Amino acid sequence: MQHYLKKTNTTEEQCASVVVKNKKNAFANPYADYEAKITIEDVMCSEYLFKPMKRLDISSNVDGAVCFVLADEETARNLGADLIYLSGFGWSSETPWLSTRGMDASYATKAAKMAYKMAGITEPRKEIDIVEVDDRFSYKELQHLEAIGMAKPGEAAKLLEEGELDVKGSLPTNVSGGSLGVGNCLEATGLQKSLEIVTQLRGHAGKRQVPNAKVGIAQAWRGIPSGSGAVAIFGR
Amino acid sequence: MAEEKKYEGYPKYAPGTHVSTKDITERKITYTWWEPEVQYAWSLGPAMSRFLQELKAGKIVGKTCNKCDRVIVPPRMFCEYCFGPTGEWVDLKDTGTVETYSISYLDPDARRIEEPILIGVISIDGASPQHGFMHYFGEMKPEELKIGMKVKAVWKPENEREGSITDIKYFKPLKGGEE
Amino acid sequence: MKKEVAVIGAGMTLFRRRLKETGKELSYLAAKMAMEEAGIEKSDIDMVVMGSAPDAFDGIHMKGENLLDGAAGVGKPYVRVFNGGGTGVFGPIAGWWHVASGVADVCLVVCEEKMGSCFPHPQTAFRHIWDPILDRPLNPNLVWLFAMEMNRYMTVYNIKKEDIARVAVKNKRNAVGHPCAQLADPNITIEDVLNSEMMAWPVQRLDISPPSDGAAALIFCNKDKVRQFTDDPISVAGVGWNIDSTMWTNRDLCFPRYVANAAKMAYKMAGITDPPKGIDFAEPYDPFDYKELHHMEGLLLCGKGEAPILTREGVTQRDGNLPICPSGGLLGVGNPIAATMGQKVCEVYWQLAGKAGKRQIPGDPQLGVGQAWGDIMQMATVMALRRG
Amino acid sequence: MTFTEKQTDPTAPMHWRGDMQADYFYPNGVAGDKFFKHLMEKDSFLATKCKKCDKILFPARLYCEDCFEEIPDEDWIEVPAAGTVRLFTVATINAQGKKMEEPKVIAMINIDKTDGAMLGIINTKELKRDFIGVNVKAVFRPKDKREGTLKDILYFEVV
Repeated sequence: MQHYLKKTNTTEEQCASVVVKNKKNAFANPYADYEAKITIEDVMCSEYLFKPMKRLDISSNVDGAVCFVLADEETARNLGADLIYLSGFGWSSETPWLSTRGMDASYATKAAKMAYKMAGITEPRKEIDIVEVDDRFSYKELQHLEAIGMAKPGEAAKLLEEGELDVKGSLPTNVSGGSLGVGNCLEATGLQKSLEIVTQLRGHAGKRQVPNAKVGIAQAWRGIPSGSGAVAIFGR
Repeated sequence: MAEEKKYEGYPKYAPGTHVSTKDITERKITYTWWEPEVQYAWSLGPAMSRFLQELKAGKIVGKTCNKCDRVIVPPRMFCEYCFGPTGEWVDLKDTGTVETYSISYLDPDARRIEEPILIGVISIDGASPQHGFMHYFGEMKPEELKIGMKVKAVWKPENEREGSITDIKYFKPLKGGEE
Repeated sequence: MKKEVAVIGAGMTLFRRRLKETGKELSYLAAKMAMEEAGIEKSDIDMVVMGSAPDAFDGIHMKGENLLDGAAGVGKPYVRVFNGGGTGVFGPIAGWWHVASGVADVCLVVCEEKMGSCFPHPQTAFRHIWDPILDRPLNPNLVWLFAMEMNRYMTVYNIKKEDIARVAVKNKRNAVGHPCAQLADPNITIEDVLNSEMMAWPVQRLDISPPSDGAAALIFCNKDKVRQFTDDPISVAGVGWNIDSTMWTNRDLCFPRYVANAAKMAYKMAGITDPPKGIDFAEPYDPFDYKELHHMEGLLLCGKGEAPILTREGVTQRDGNLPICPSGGLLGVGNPIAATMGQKVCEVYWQLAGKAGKRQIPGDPQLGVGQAWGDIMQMATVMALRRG
Repeated sequence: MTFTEKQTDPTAPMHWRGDMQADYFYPNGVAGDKFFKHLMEKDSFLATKCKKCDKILFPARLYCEDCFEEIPDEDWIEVPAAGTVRLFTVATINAQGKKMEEPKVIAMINIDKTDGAMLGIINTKELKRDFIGVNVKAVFRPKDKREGTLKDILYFEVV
């Protein structure tokens, strides 16, 4: 977090507003467990656990299970399914050696590159309507948006302040409430994010529905022992 | 690695450095020791919760799968074969048949013990064939234990039971005429 | 659309009770050997699969990630798979699907295990495999499970212990030609096995394979691109896997039906209609001597209860009609759970390629099957390789 | 499928408690053994040079993780047990999530003359200071008390 803040001139307050947004989004998600109406000040006043990280910058654990059924196109049609395509995916790992690892989420960049190539996406910001990125820590949402090419380096915090990451913004991000709002379901997080994209693309998201969502991206991450990331792109 | 002995055929060499107990006790190699401390609280879920509660009351219970027509013990909330929900609760007997057994001279950490432990799988009467659980045997000599023999649960006194599989002390031979 | 897949290199380390190398270093040594055989560098590898059994053995949480730099996984799409003992063949199956699906042209599979890390004994880690509510309060030892299965198998099919001991003798003798072997013994007899220390009746000391440290590696390649590596490729003919109910006290243990299901899946893919005929040799999983017999029956290489007869008649010897575990198996070479890929799939590859040296099966074998088994007597993984 | 049966008896057991008991013995490895044996004798570190990638790897290793070449013996070099703080945090809770009596400064330290870094505790009372870029050096246990593990490094102190 310290590295990201320094490198991009992002402030702790801007990270705090990620928490505010996601916990607010979670009110519209019946599966969310950590919805709350809080202010930037609430986050800033929570105690430092690992400076500059405060208690409310960290998502809390939750139990849960998510299940997906994949089928080839023909079978899915015969079953009468509301078709959502997995049009691209990618994954990548960094070194487990703390001594030589980078801090720029290159795992996410590489994974996204592989997924975009498979899905035939050349301009992610224009072609993708909705985003669920890993936000187990507040700054991670901003870092991951930049790493997967949905925002320029250092630009994510600005987009957040301008309201572009809101449900009605141009880059709706973690509309589900993310890990900060839904809860951190550890290894099930990636599927929670994928589920949100599929729900949105099907138009089943109720109060948090993003209008006209046709292509969405889900990204998940794990930081210890190695930095590893996975990305999935879904389309109608 | 260069110093490895070459073999005809593959694998062409066998890299790796053997460490003997002596190497460790004489500290010929450096190593790091770790003793993890972790505690768990595993959720029982409704089926196992009831099963343990009934054991405390001195009773073995199962659950049916009406689709597969079986009486299942240990009970569970869903049938793993048809993947449907299980049905009604059934009181079973505390007698059964030895499905298989072993006479163990090892403790859980693979250390040798003098008095062997008699252990096996008991199919419980009233449940479908080959439906049961693992438990100890007692009140018999090792050579008396046979696959197919009838056995009966020996329970702990009521005030010592705590809702655990060990509320049954062990299974003993079922004598003729005994219920 | 599915791609054909070939093997272009294999490697394995020494198998010993304890090795000085870290898990990463073992992975490196095995991977490097496979890359040397294939004649490739790290940059030629598109994706990496790591197979390693549960974390409790190495005592490193998420050890797949810890091992990844030793498996050439830095900066690559990397995934760890595991299903207990089944991992030794499941790792290769995962490698196969990376290439067969077309997402990778070259995929490295590394399998690693360090059982020497766990104190006082790897059994201490194994106790955590038991159901915490129903089984663990009884203070079980994992050997109980196999003893009970062995007893059931012996009783149902009326099998004598000496006919089971023959397997241990055969495999420990076969292992004499294996440079990595931990328990090779050219002079072992049936009496030695029957007189060895009783652990949990009917299992005795020499019925069991030893816990080991070790690693193995395999490299898979899209067959369309294999010509740059070899003119005589060995291809994946079929893969299969299957899992039975976790509630092991609710099924008859005398026949491993999950192995049969996995075998049928692999045979269908390989076009094998009459298993003993279409298969020249096999490497069934043999952590215990009776398991080789059990798994031969599961692999449909003979009828139920017949495997001990074939063994007694010498059919399963290296020069017999149906050689079984020509590598020396787990009983002879050692049992570093996932890394037994070295005996179960690497060996099948080396045998088909005619590279097995002293262990080479005579008669130019064309098709071999490797199988592994794991979890609580429920998981089976099968891979068939063929020449061409 | 949903479970229609609910537990309504508040006295019914909900959880089964237990632990995982096992101790672990980790050999430090081929490279690690050399690294820690050196540490038992000297107040400096060992690093390895990868000629192909033109990098000094720290801590010393058997192979380069980037190009996958093995490091020959002659490319092991001695480097000072000192470095510069790249990043740091002030930790107020311990590994068990409990509040610590005294917060600790934990730093990622770029080791001098290498391309690697390591985690270390900085022995300091200045909890408000920005440590980035600060030079630190390792403080070791007395030589006769060293065991060949990371614990032989007691902490780092500001130079």
